[in-house]
Amino acid sequence: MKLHRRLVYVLLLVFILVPMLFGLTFKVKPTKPVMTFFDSVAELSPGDYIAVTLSFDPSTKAELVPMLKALTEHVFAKGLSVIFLNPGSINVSDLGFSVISDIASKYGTIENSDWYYLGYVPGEKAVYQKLGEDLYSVYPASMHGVKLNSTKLYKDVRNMEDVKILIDLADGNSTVDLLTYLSTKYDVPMAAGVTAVMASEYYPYLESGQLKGLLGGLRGAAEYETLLNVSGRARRGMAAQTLAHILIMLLVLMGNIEYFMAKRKNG
Amino acid sequence: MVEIITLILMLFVLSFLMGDNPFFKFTERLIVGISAGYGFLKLFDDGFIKKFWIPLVQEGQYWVIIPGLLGMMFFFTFSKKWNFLAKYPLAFLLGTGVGLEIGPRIETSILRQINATAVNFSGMSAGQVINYIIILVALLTTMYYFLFVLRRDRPAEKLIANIGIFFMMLGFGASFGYTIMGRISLLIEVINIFFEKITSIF
Amino acid sequence: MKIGKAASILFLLLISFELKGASSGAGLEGMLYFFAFLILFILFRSPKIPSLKTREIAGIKALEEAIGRSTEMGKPILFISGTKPVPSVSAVAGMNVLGRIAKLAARYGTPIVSPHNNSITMMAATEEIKEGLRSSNNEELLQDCSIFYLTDSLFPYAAGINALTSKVRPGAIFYMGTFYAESLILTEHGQNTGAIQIAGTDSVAQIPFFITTCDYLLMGEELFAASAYIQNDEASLRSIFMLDLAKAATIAYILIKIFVVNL
Amino acid sequence: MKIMAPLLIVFIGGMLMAFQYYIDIPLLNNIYKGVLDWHMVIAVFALVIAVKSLIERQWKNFRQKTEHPVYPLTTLISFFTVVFLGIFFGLKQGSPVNFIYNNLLVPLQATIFSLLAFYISSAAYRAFRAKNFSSTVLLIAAMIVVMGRIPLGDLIATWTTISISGKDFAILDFPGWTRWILTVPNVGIKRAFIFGITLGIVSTSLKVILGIERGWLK
Repeated sequence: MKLHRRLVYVLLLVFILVPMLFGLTFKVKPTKPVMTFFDSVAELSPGDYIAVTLSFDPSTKAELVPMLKALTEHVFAKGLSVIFLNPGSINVSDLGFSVISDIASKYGTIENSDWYYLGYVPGEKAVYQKLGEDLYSVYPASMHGVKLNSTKLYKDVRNMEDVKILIDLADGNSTVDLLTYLSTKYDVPMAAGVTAVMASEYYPYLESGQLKGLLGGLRGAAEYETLLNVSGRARRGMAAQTLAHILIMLLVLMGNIEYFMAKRKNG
Repeated sequence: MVEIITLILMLFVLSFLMGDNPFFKFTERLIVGISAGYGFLKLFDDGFIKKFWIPLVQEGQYWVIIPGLLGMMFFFTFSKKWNFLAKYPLAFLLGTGVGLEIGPRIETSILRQINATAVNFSGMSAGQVINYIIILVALLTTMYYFLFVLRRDRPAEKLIANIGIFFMMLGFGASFGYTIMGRISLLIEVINIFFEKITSIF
Repeated sequence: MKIGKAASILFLLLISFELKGASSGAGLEGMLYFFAFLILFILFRSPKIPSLKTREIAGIKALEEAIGRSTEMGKPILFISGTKPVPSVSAVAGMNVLGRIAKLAARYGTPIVSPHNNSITMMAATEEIKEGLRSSNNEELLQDCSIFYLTDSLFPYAAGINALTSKVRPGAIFYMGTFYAESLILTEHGQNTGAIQIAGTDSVAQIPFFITTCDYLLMGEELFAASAYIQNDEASLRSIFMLDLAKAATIAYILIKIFVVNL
Repeated sequence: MKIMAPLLIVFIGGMLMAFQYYIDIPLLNNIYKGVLDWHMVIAVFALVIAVKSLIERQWKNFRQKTEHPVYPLTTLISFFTVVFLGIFFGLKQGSPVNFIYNNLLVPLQATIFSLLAFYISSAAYRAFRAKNFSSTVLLIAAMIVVMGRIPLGDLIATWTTISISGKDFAILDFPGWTRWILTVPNVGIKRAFIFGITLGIVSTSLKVILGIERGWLK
């Protein structure tokens, strides 16, 4: 029996749709990289500054927006001051802003006083280095044009060295670039939330302590939601994930059985 | 109304799974046009306006004229005679760009990683020591595999390279297994968008 | 002459010891490492040092075969630059491979189609292709080549390439540079069209996908060594040897450091 | 001169930037800061050329009828529409461009990306075969991680936990094995790649700076 490519597609769709329609849920057990990530935010005290860089394209919002949401809820609930910026991705500005401002209105935090959204500037690694020197030469104003030298931020933060932790939410290599050009050079502690594809690449940096914590893919977001004790989109997605993973295992198995049968037949 | 259009266009994109077709081609061209336009606007706003125009006109930072002129030298690429001038800005970007990378790269990706590899055994449990040795073996055999001057025709060389391959495959397999979750998440997201759009229509 | 250069660098090294401040985050170790590298590079340009035989890299040998087959079928070839733009080093390395491809393509008279997602990369690619064609005395081929910019955004870019692949049906597709998630979209579709695919990438996360969908792959540092392999002259082959030496030195350094730490 | 000048720019620029990381001279640091700003300004001008090439190509396709004229027209019209809307109405929240971005670009990009889920399932069926030793290793490692990352893996571990002399021990501990693969062999080989690639990057950078690698300017 040979499965047609399109049949595989349909099977996948069914395996994902069924748990989503029936609203199945699973418990998720937090793993160590997520716990250390959580702790490094949880141990900060109100008024501390943290920076969150959004370095992903809207196409990967499936994995990273749940992280952004969970993280933003956490920091707003703790009363931290947050600088959001996206020098690594031009397209995420508006998406990020709308996600954050939704959560901000829930917690009653105010833009340009409790949190700042600085947006995009071209230059990537050049910008990363510059952030460690002088934040305001890169970002004289917020994304919506509010001059930063009239805000509280200007008094408290000169550059990224004044930030307690830098968190990168990324779908590409920006975490390594930020480590290279900003974190190492200017001694800024860093943690990252990345897509599942990139996650395994960051374990060496995690092990060496260059990253304080790591969220990998939807599972990472689901674990963070578990630690925060909220039920977000990531946790709800885990049931569909489970079934789809089982399907993929079955497909691999079937492909291999077929392969060995054919091999035996041909001698 | 917009919801319906988006839904239809999303279906057009997915129709690519059934083979290339005019609906996909149309949508693809639409997306390319919109995203190129959007990207242009963003770079114009964030780059040209905020980094060139405002500093020059409002803040009187006249130095921006120099990189501005350097950037404009790119336009010589259209001239047959003055073509070589277009290489000056490229040379500037290239030279300073690669120069900037060297120091930080060595620091972050070599020295810090070497320090993380060289650990003190005292205080480690037996299991940790074994794991550490495995990390080391994986690291050294993989590095060995990539050496260019070795021709891998002696049995011992072959063996070491093969151990390297074994560990590489373990690592790649892990990456692959990890990745599936990411890919499925994307589809879940799209199905979520579908549900949202459909409920907002009715 | 060479020794003079090395001496002047050593002198600079000494000066920098004096001037080194604590603020820059770079340690003495990093500096020594950098200078060792630099000196190695300068010294090894000397023709007195013989080059060693190196192992073959299948992906590089396959470049010509792929272009040849494309020519036989009367189809163009497709070159896709990575997502990280010039002046990133991976993009620069990719451009060097492109130069070789252009040279071969000019010899065979096969047009190149090359979409890009960054303006500076596009300009660098245009220059590389022009030069490749010129050195094979086939500048007229440029009329048939199309080198253009699609969009900066990754997935529209991937969709654009897929549509392009369906349209031009290339005989060979080359992917050189840093790639992210879009790699599987590109290579899976490329494989379905039946083109020979050769990839070179330093993005480790994408290697499993390139392995399963491409015919040849330049993994990690092989991409950086590729341009030296391609030039195939004494000096370039020596630079490969030097890269090996640096790796061997790194291995030795790790081992020494382990010994020292545990002493 | 034509070749020397750019080579000199590369050499001086590259050396200055490489050295400034190690040497603390105020002048050099200021140059460095300036250079970072210059990069941003220069990049903007290059974009003009890229956009010109995009438009030219679509226009050429339209004129030469290499494909149905609807396609190049779609790109051209959508590009100019977005640019004009942006110029006249701005990019702020609630502007037409912002609306197009939220309602068309984001969902459509996500849809393109979701093709990957289908591709990976078909690749799982077609390409992941235990053909030889190395592909078998790859497969087994992948399957362990697949099980270890889903909640079912946690459940199986709890189900198969037995107590041996007071210590809990899971027979099928997929999450544990996953953790081991990711933090032990994975760290080793990824580190090897990091070293190899970084050395490759440093040597290529030096080759560019020293003018050994000059394909881009001939």
